Amino acid sequence: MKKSCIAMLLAGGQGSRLYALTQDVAKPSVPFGGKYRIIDFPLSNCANSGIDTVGVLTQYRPLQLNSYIGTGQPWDLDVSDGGVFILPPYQKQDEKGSWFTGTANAIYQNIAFIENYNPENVLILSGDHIYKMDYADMLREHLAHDAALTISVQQVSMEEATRMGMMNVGEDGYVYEFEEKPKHPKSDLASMGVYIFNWEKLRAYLIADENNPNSHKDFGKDIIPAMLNNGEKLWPYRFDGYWRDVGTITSLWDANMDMLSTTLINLYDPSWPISSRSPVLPPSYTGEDAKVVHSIVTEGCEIDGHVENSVLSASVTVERGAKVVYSVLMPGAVVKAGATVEYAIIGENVVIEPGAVVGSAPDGTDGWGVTTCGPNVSIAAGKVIPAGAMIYSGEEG
Amino acid sequence: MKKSCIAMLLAGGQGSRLYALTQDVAKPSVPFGGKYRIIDFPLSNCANSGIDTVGVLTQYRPLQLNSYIGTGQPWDLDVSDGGVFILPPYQKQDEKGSWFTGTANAIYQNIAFIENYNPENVLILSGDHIYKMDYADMLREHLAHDAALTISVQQVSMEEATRMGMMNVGEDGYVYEFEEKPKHPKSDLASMGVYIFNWEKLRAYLIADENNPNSHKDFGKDIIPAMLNNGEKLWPYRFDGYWRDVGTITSLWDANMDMLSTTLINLYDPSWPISSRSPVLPPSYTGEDAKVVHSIVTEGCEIDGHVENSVLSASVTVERGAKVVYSVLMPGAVVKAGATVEYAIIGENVVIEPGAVVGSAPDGTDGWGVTTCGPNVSIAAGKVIPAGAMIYSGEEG
Amino acid sequence: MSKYHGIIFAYSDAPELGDLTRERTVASLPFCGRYRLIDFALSSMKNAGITDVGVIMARDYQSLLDHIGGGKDWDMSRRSGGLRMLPPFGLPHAHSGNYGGTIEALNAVAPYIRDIPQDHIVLMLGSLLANIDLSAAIAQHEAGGAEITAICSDGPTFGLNHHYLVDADGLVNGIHLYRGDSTKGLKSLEGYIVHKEVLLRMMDEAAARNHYAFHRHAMLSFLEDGGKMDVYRHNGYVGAIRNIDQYYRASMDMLDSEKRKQIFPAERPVRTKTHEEVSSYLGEQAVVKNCLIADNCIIEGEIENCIVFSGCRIGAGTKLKNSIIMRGVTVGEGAELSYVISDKYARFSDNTRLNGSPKLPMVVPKNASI
Amino acid sequence: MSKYHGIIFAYSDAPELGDLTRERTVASLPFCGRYRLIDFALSSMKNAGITDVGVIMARDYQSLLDHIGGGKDWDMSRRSGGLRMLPPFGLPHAHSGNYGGTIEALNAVAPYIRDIPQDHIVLMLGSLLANIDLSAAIAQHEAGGAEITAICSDGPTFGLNHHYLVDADGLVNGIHLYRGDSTKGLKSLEGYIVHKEVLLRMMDEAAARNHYAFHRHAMLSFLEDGGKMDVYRHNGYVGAIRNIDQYYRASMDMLDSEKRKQIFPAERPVRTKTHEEVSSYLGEQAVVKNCLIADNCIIEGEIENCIVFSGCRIGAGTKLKNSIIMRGVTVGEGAELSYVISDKYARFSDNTRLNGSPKLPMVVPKNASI
Repeated sequence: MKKSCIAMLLAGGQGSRLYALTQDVAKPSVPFGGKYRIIDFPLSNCANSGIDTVGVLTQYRPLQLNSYIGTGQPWDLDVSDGGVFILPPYQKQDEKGSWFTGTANAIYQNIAFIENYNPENVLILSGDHIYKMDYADMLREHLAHDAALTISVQQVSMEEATRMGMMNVGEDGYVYEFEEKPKHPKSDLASMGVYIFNWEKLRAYLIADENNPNSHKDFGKDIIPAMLNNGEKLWPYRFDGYWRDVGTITSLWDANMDMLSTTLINLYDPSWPISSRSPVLPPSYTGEDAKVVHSIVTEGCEIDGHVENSVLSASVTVERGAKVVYSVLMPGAVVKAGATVEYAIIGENVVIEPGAVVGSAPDGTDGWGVTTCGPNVSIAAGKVIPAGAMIYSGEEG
Repeated sequence: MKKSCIAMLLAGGQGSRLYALTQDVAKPSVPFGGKYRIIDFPLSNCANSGIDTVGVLTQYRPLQLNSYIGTGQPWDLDVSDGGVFILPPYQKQDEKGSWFTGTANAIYQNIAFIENYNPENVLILSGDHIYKMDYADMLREHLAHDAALTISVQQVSMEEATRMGMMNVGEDGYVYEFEEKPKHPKSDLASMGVYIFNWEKLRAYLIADENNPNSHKDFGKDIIPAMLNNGEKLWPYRFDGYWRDVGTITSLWDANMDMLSTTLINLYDPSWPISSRSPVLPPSYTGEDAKVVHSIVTEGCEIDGHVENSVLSASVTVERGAKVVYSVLMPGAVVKAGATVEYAIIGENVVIEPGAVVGSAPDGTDGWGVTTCGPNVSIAAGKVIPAGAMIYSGEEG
Repeated sequence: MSKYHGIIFAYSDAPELGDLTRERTVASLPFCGRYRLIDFALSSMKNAGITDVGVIMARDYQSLLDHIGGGKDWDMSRRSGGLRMLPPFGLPHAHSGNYGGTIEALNAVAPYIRDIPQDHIVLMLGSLLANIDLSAAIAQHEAGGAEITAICSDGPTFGLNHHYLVDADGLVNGIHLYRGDSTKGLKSLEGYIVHKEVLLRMMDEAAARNHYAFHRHAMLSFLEDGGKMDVYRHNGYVGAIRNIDQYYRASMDMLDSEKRKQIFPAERPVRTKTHEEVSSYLGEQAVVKNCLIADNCIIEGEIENCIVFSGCRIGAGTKLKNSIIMRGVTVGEGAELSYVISDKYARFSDNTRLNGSPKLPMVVPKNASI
Repeated sequence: MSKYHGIIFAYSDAPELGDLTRERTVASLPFCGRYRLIDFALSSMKNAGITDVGVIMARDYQSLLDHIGGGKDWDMSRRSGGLRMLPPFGLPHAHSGNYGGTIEALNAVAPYIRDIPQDHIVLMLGSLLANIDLSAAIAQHEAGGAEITAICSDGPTFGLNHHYLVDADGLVNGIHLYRGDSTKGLKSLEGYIVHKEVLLRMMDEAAARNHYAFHRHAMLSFLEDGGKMDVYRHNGYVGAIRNIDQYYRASMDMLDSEKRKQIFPAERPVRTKTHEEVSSYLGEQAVVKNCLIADNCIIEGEIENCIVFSGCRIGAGTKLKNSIIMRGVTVGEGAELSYVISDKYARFSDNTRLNGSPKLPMVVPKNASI
C-alpha cells in the first residue's frame, strides 16, 4: 500500500524547561486549554488533514502518552490501514538498543516503520506547538513546487527573528539559506518546525547523516543545511494563523490565556475540531455564590468561588471565598475556601488548603514570574507561595 | 481502583534460538498453529481467566508486537479500566534510559505501572509457552494457601527433571527448595515459569534485589531463592494440561505438530477460546487435484497439491504437484508446482520455486533436523535445501 | 466473563412526555447536560462487570441506536458477548406498535433469552434515574439464596408504582400493585436479579395464559406459588420519568449537590456517548448561578437555576432562568426565558420572551425556530 | 473526511428466498463461508475511503444489527460521522411492513439525508454481489461532470432488471425498465453517484407526486427533464440475489477461481464481522475436492463441490456433495447429502440421506434437527 503522506511526531523531549510539570510525564502529555493535552493539536491536525498514519517518537516516560493515545480512537485515527503508533527505541537483532541521539536520528531509527507504508512524503511534527493547520494544503504547495522539503514559516518581528531559525528566500520564492538565531536577520520568515520531506530524498540524507561522525543528527543543524548545500528545492509554506511554542512555563501560561480569545484561535469551529481523550463527567456546577467571568470551565468542575481570566480543566474545585485569577488549573486541582491563586499554573490534583496564597500579580520587578505547582503537590493552609516559585512534588511548602 | 490481580508478560527476549524466525520480530510475534502468534496463548488465558490488565515488557523490535496487540480488542482486553500495555524501557527525569537487565529488573523498572492498579497480586507470564490455563483457579489456590508466591508446576520424568527448574515440596505441601537443573532430582515437579506473587512482598524483594550488586536480576536465580531463604510461603500449583515451551526450532515444530491432535490440546473448545488478530480472508480453497489429510488449513489458503501432517497458516499456496509433509507453513508461504517440503518450518511469505526440495524425513543420522526458512526467503527452482538447514533472508540459496 | 447477563427495557412509550418523546423512547431522553436516561442502567451494569447486555426496543429507537452504537462507550463492544440491540423479532406476526407489558417484551425476544450463556439475568428499566450498586445487589442475591432479588428503595422515589411487602426474614410476602396502598412496603425499582430458568418459566407460563404484565401477572403468580424473593435496598436518589413534570423536577434536583452526588458517585461513574471536546467559555459579562453547564458552550448572558447541555450559545444580555436547554440550542441577545425546556438545536432569536411556570414548563420542540 | 457519503439499501424482502430470509433481510444473507451480502457494499465503500454511511432498513433487521454492530469491522465506528443504522422514522404514521420502492425508502429517512454534511452521495444495494472499485467510479464522476453517474456492467449479470441506453458521448439517453428489452444497453447495478441536491430534488418531486420507485419514476423523470447521467462500467463478476436458484448459483460460482478473484481481489479486500479464531482441521480420512472451507471446521468425511461456513463438523464416512453448509452445522457420521443448502446451526444425525437437485436444492432451515 502506497500512502501519499504519513506523519512522524517528535514527542521525545523531556521538556525540561517545563520543570515540575514534566517530572512524571512527557511534554506532549501536559494538560492544556481546559480540555486538552498538548499532543491533541498535532494529532487533530493530522486527522482533519486526512493523514491517517502517525508515528509518535518518544523515549521519555512513554507510558502515560501510550495509554492516552491508545488506538487513536478519540482522533478517529483508529483505522485498520493506518493509525497512531508509539515508537520507542528498541533492540535490533544482535545489537544493543540505542537511544535517540537527535531528531534526525530518531527518524533514522524508524526508517523500517516508514517503509512499511511506502509513503511519497513524510510530515515531521513537534509535540509542543499549539496551532490549527491544514497539512493537506501544505502538501499541495509542496507538490506544486516540486520541493524536496517544504517548511512552514511564519512572519515574525525583526526582534523575534534574532531568537529563531530564519528562512532566507530568493526571488524565485525558494529558500536559499537557513540561519539559526541570526544577529542581523535577512528575512522575517521563521521556521515553525513543521516539515514535509520527499521521503526518497529524506531517506538518503538520513543515511548519509548517520554516517557523518560530526553530525548532531538534527534536522535544523544538519539535514536542512546539507540539503541547501546540495541545491535541493526548499519551499517555504507561509502560515498566518495562530501558532505558539509552549516549551517554557511563560509560553505555556501565555498560550493558555490566548485560549480565552476566539479571535486568536477558535476552538469552537466544528469544521476543525481539536479532539481529546477525556473522562465522562457531569456538567460543571457553578454555585449560588460563584462568580465566573472571562474564563474557560470544563465538565466535572465545582465552582463556588471567584474565577476570572482563568482556564479550569476537568474536575477542578474552587470553594466558597476562594479566588482564582489569571491562572491555569489542571485536572483535579482543588482550591479550598479562602485561598487565592493568581498568575499561576496549578498541576493535576494539586490541593491548595484554606487561606493559602499562590502567586501574585506582576509588580514590575525583574524577579516576578508565573508561579508553578507540579502535579499532586499540596500547599498547606495559610502558606504563601511567592511569584515565580516552582514547587515540585515531594518538596511541598 | 484496587485490582485483585494484574498480569505482567515477559516478552522481551530476542528468542535467539529461533534464529531466522526472529530476525525481524520478537519471539511472541512468531506465527503458531495456523491462526495464531505465540503471544495469543497467554493473552487469551488472561482474558478467559478474567484478568483484564496486562503489561507486556519488551525491548526487542516491539513495533510488530505493538501493532499486533493494538488495544487488545481481539482478546476483549480493550476495557477502559484496564487493558493491554506495551512497556518498553524509557527515560525518567534527569536520567539516562536503561535497558532491562533481567526478568526481575524488567518488573522493577515498571513498578510505577503496577502501582497504578494497586493490585493485591501480580501474575508473571512468559511470551513463549503454548498452553491453556485458568489463572483464576491458580489465584484461588494462591489465596487459599496464603502464599507469598505460587508457582505453577508440571510433573516431568526424572530424565527431563535434570534439564529444568525443579520444586522440592515438603510434607506440608509448600515448596522448601528450588533447584535449577539438578543432577539428582528430589522431586518430579518442574516450574512452568508462571508465577503469582503477593505484590507487596514482590515489590520489597524487587527493591532489595535491585540494590544487590551480585544479583542477576532474575526471578529464578535471585528472587525465588531469596524468598525461600527468608521462609516465605511458596505454594506449587499443579497443572496437568498441555504445556510446551517453544523457544527452539525443534520445540516449535513439535508443538505445531501437537496442534493436529485434539486430545493433546483442544483448540475448538468454545469455553476457552484462543483469540488472535487476523486479516479477513475468503475461506480456504481446496482444488480438484488436492489431497489434504491430517492437517490444519486456514482461510486464504489455495491448495492444489498434496498436504499431509502439516500446519498451514493464512494465505498459504500449495500448487499442483507440490508436496508438503510434516511441515509448518507460516502466513503467505507459497510452494510452487512440483516442489517438496518435508519436516520444515517455512517463514512468512517464503516462496519455494517449482521443483525445489526443502528438508527431508528423519534418516537416523545425528545431523538430521528440521529445516527452517526465515521470512521472505525465496528458494530457487530445483534447489535442494538439506535437513537441518537454516536459511536467513538475504542469504537465499 | 461475568456470570450475569443484563436485559434493559427500552421500549416504554410515555405519551405524557409529549414532544420530548415524539421521536425517541423514554430511555433516550436527554438528561443533565450530556446524558440519556439509559446511560444509568448501562453504567450500573458496566460498573458491576456485566458487559453482555440486551436492550429491548419496540419503536422510535433511531436515537437509541445512534446513542448506543456498538456499545463502545460502556466497554460493551466485545468480540464475544457484548451489547445487542433487540428490536421485535420471532413473533408469529410482524409486530407494529408497542409491547403491552414487560413479559410480552421478554417473550418477543425469547430466542435471545434462551440462548443467554449465563445462568443469571439482571433486568433493569432503561428509563430509571438511579445509580444502583449492582455488585452489592448481586453479592446479597448470592448470599441469600433467593430465586429472585428485587431491587427496591426505602427512600423517596417518584414515577414508580409497585411495592413489596417483606416478612421478618426480609423475604417478600406480598406485592402491592399500581392501585394498591402506596404507603406500605418497599418501592420496587423494577430491577430484578433472577435465575435464567426461573425467568424462562415465568415467561412460558405467562405466554400460555396470554398474560403480558410482569408484576400484575408473573410476579403475583411467582409469589402465590411460594417462590422465594429477597429484596435489595438501594439508598440514594431515585426517579422514573414518565411525564414532563417529573422530567423537570428530576432535572432541577440535579442542581442539589447532595442529590447530584447520589446520581454521580465517584466510585460508580456514569458513562455516555462522547461528543466534541472543548471546554465552555463564560464571557466578560456572564453571570452564572446555581447552574450545570456541559462542555462546548459559549455563555455571554445571565443564567440562573439552569441546566445547559453541550454546544449551546447564550447571547449577551439574555436572562435565562429555571430552564433546561438541550444540546446545540442558540439563544440570541437580550432574550428572557424562564421555565422553558428547549429540545435540541432550537434557535431563539434576539429579545425573545418566553415564560412557563414551575407547574407547566414550556416545551420547545427539537429544531424549532422562535 | 471523504467528500462522499454512502447510503446502502438493506430493506429488501425476497419472498422467493423462502426460509433463508424468514428472519433476515437479503442484505444479511450468509454467503461464501463467512460473509453476509451487505459486506460487499460496505467494503466497496470502505475501500474508496467512504466511512460515513447510512444503512436503510425496514424490518427483520435483528441479524443485520448483530452483524454490523457499531461498524468497527469496516473502520466505520467513528467519533464524527461513521455508520448509522436507519430504521424507519419521521413518517407521519408508524410504518409497519416494507417500503414500496427506493424513493419511498429514501423519503422515510429524509431528515437524515438532509443533514448529510457531504455534497455527494453514493447509493448502493445491500444485496448486490460485486466488488466495485468506487474510487475509480468517483474519479470518472468527477472528471465527467454529470449530475448522476450510474454504475453499470457490460458483462454477464443476474438478478438485475434495468438497462441504460447510452449515446455516442457515453451519456445515458434512455432507460429500459424491468419489462423492457433486456438485450439492449448496459445492465444497471442500481448503484449511483449523485449530488446531494439532485437526490433531494428527486425525492421531493417523487413525494409530491406520491411516487415511490427510483427507476420507474424518479430516473425516468430525471432523464426526461434532460438530466445529465454518465455510466461507470464495472468489470467483473456481478449478481443480485433474489431467489434460491440465484443464491445457489452465485455460491457455486465462487468455486471458480477466476470468478472468486473478481469478487475477492487482493487490492480491494472484503471485510466482515470477525468471529472465533481457529484454523480448520482436515482429518486422516478426509477427502476434500473443489471446496471452500472457512475456519473452525473439523472435517473427517468426504466433501466435494461444497461451501462450508465456519464452525461446522462433518463426521467420518459422511459424503457431502454440491452443498452449502452454513455456520455451526453438524453432520454426523455416514450421512449422504447432496444439493443441500443448510442454514445455521442445523444438525444432521448419523446416516442421514438428503438429496436435492441442481434446479431445486433442498433448504434446511436454521436450527433444524434432521
